[in-house]
Amino acid sequence: MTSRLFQFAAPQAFFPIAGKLIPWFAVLAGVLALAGLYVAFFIAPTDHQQGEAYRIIFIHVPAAWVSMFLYLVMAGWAGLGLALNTRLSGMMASAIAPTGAMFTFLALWSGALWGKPTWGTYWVWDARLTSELVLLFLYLGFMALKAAIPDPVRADRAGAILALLGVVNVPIIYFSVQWWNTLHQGASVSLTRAPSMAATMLLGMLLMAFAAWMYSFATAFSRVRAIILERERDAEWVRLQRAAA
Amino acid sequence: MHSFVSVLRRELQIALRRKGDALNVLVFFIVVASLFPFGVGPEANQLRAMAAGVAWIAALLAAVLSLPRLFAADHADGTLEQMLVAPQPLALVVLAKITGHWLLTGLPLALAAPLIGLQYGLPADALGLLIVSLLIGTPVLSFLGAAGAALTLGVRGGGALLALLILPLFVPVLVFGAGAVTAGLTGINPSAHLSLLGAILAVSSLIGPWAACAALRVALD
Amino acid sequence: MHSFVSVLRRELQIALRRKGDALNVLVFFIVVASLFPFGVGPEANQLRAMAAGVAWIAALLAAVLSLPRLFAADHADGTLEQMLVAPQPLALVVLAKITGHWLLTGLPLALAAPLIGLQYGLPADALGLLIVSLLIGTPVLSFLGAAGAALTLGVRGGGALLALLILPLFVPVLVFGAGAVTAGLTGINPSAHLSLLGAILAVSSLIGPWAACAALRVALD
Amino acid sequence: MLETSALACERGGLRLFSDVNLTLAPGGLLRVRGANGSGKTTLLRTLAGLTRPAAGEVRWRGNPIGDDYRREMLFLGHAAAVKDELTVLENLEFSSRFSCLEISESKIKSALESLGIARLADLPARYLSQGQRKRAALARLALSAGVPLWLLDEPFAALDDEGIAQLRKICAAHLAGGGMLVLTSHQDVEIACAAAWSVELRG
Amino acid sequence: MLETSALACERGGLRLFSDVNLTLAPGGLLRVRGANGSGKTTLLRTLAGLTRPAAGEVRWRGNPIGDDYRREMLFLGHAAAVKDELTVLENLEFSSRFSCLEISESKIKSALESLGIARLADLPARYLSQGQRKRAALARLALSAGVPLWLLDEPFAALDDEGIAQLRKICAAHLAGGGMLVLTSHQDVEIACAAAWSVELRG
Ligand code: HEM
Ligand SMILES: Nc1ncnc2c1ncn2[C@@H]1O[C@H](COP(=O)(O)OP(=O)(O)OP(=O)(O)O)[C@@H](O)[C@H]1O
Ligand SMILES: Nc1ncnc2c1ncn2[C@@H]1O[C@H](COP(=O)(O)OP(=O)(O)OP(=O)(O)O)[C@@H](O)[C@H]1O
Ligand SMILES: [Mg+2]
Ligand SMILES: [Mg+2]
Repeated sequence: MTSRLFQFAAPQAFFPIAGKLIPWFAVLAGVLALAGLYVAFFIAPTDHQQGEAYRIIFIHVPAAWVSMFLYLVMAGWAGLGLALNTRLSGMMASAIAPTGAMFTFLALWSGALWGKPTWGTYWVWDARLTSELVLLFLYLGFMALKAAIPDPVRADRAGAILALLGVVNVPIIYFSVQWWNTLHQGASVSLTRAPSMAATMLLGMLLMAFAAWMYSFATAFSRVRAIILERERDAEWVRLQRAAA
Repeated sequence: MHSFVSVLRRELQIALRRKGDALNVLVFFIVVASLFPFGVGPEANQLRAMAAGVAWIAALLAAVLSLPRLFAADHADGTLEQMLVAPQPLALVVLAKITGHWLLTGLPLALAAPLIGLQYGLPADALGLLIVSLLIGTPVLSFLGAAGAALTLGVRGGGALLALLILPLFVPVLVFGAGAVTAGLTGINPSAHLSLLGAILAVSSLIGPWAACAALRVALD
Repeated sequence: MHSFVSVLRRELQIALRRKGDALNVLVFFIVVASLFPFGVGPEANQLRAMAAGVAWIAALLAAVLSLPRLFAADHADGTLEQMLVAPQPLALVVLAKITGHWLLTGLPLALAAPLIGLQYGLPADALGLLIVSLLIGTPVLSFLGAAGAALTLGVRGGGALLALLILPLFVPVLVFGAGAVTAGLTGINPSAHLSLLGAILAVSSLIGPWAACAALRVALD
Repeated sequence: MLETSALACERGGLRLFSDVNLTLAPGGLLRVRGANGSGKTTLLRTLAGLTRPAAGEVRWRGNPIGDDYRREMLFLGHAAAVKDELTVLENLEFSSRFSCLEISESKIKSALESLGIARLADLPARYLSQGQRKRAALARLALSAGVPLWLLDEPFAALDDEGIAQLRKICAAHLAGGGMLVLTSHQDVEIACAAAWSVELRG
Repeated sequence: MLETSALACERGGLRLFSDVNLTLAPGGLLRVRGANGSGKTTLLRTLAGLTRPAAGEVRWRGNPIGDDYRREMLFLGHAAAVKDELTVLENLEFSSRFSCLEISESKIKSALESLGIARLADLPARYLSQGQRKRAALARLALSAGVPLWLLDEPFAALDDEGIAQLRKICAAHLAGGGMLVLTSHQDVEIACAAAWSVELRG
């Protein structure tokens, strides 16, 4: 009975909560981004090696972090749905995927733009770049697979399996610079060591990362609301909602 | 175990009946590998540098071509349904099908690789490396490919979707497989590449069959 | 004529229903083309020299991947039988299916070729040549491929056999298609290559549908 | 109108039947009977011009069968020729347009109704049950009154009682209108007609 | 022994049936009736554990169904699970070995005989007629006397009168031996049994 409750109550309960939270996340995202950009362009010092070009870091690194993190969150939701058969989980995973793909694309794009001045080329087939590209394809594959299966329950479960399968790629992205010595830079922010970069740079990056994170919440929640409405269009509460609106 | 043996036996039996299906994969492999010089131009040095990559890409495409059929026929004629309701653990059945796939595509390709190596003028030790890398790497294609095939089962237009799902996953295999040979050619110790390939094999042998089983249950719900 | 239109419309309708089947072919094309640098190594000069060959090989493999499905579904569900007993000339039906195949695979590939060209650093005029050569050459793949698909229909393990049958026929197309671009790159007049490609197109547009019709009648006897 | 003379068919080197002489006139019903594997499907496919006979000939209006024949004949094998991706309505539209039947929206709708699947018109055929799928294939018959010869292989299989009654009505109307009907069936379904023949195939 | 409690199934968001409560004891026969598309196949697949119910539960010997159940249940859907490439004999050998049935050459032979296809033992299944193919799939039943529960979807479809009689005999023997049988069928075939129930599904 509890699982039944779980299964049927969740989307309905989540819908209004998400609706209330979205503006907050959106505003937070905006504020944090403005602060981050301010730090990035007006406070952080010019790099003595790379000049101004290094400021791409404030887009690149947060985007890369969030792209990986969102994948883990998406796979987590998907796995939850597979294990517990909760309906909201699959919708959450679907809602996160496009944002994740967007940040992955942003990381690739900003990295490529950064590569030109620093490495002299937009693209090299190095391990981190490759595995990040694989991440993009995993997001796209996840969305394509879900789109190809018309029955939403089956689509959720099939998508969940693929998402879980792809989780292996995330540690590969993260540790690839340690496992293979490549062009790309290693981690300079670590929990165990003192940060090797300037405090202002770290601050800017963190601000931007949080902004991206809040933005992800806002977009994922608004997307999940649309998905809930579509999937539950025949449910009583949606009809009431529509009647009220 | 006995269900593993009986499924595997049946796979091989059916392949034999289809008169030379395994042979087809081989010939396909050779034809694709022979196509490259046409597209790229026949300079000997360039060819030698490309040999491993070409052999590996051919192996990869042969896998992609054969994978849509891995479960489709059993799905269409109801055999898969029977496998799901049978007392046997589904994982054993899937493992048997994966083994059959590798014996019929991966293994022949690994054994035929010397042909391509010779065609492209690869020296003997690089040839050996090529075979070893194919022997370690092609099972990965079968393991991950089985998961992809199960995920796209019953999804019409599955062939192209399957390719889309698994080709990106095959990339690391290709990189390290071809990388090992190139390393050998340029005098670098290839063992790092090969051990990475081994690690990928270990991981995929665990997650591939798991994902395939789960996906099959979903497909037949 | 009206049967041509209704069959073609149905082909496109079905493709649309499969949600992005055509898109899948495109993405596959791009993925395959992106794979090559992994296997072959990322030197910019070498890449530029290979660009046309790679685009062409990718187009060719996309065709090979999609061809087994050209008649298979219609065969399995009895539609093909209906097409044979219908009052419509079979040739028109086959022509409509070939057109549909080209619109869904060849045309998008030709239009997407610039992406690959840019990725590999191809100059603008070579890019134009690549598109033109693909526009003339990919219909050949559909014409000849249809004949191959019909011949291997109902033959189990047909996918690999099909590849084996048609890849050799596709070689000339590949040679002249990629050749035209390479000629353009090196300053030679590419019109000889292109007109040869045109001639192949003319011939294959006559014999392809005819062979496909004959083979379909045999397959359903 | 439909005649066969000394028709014989082989499968895998084995003679399935030989010396089958049939004549079917307008309004006539021909039942092909026989045990499983006796060659009923093979005979029907031969009549439709799909399988080439080992000996003998099929004639239509006195001539060997050809393009004219195809315009006046409708064959439904046991494969339903229903596309999973298309809806029931789209399937029917395509199949009838393809056989050069005159259609209109109201005709299509009443055809679906006459087989009790009007409700399913917009469901993709992938989701149909076996009997519903069969009905979707048979709906074409309701539009084919003008086609003189119908060849139906096991049309009653998978149908429930209501479906059988609906199909019987359609067949009876076809025969009453001067049509001809050849069918195989393991179920003995009565069909009202002016003249009924039956041919028994034995292994 | 086989019980369902408040079983409900959905397809494409539509409730096909709900609140189905069944009990089947040894020797019992359960007929699932209903019009085309009423959910008979779906119910059988749910009983077999292939489809997950939207609500309710299937229980076997008092427990939710699991691995034990699969050992004691045999499901034959409408797809015959017969491989075109293998001969009739090889198909039967594989399917029975795969379901852990004890087989021997003589048992296999008599199973084929009991469905009248001993003559076809060495023919690749590709060449079978529809009815012969169905018989090849059903031959496994003749080896499955020890399996308590049979779930058969339209077992009589495509069979001729002789085939129906043979299958009736096999089913009656199974029931007489304390087996349980659930079947769907549009043909009303008598089967001798101690206790018969029927469940009617309506859309
Ligand atoms: C398309 C090309 C690129 C991709 C896909 C890419 C990908 C990534 C990823 C996934 C991360 C996060 C991993 C981590 O935090 O350890 C990252 C971090 C980083 N990337 Fe890139 N990158 C690219 C190009 C570049 C370029 C050209 C540079 C500069 C020369 C660069 C410099 C950095 C730096 C400094 C970090 C932060 C490392 C840290 O502090 O942890 N990246 N990149
Ligand atoms: N290659 C072959 N070798 C031997 N026998 C063959 C071969 N191909 C087909 N046959 C036989 O030809 C017959 C085909 O019969 P057909 O399908 O016409 O039967 P049917 O009367 O329609 O049967 P059903 O009632 O089962 O539908 C079958 O008996 C089959 O075994
Ligand atoms: N996605 C969907 N949307 C709407 N209806 C669906 C969907 N999928 C399945 N259905 C319906 O579910 C039912 C499935 O029924 P099922 O196959 O169990 O019927 P059945 O009783 O076995 O019928 P038959 O006698 O024809 O074999 C059908 O009515 C079908 O139209
Ligand atoms: Mg028949
Ligand atoms: Mg049914």
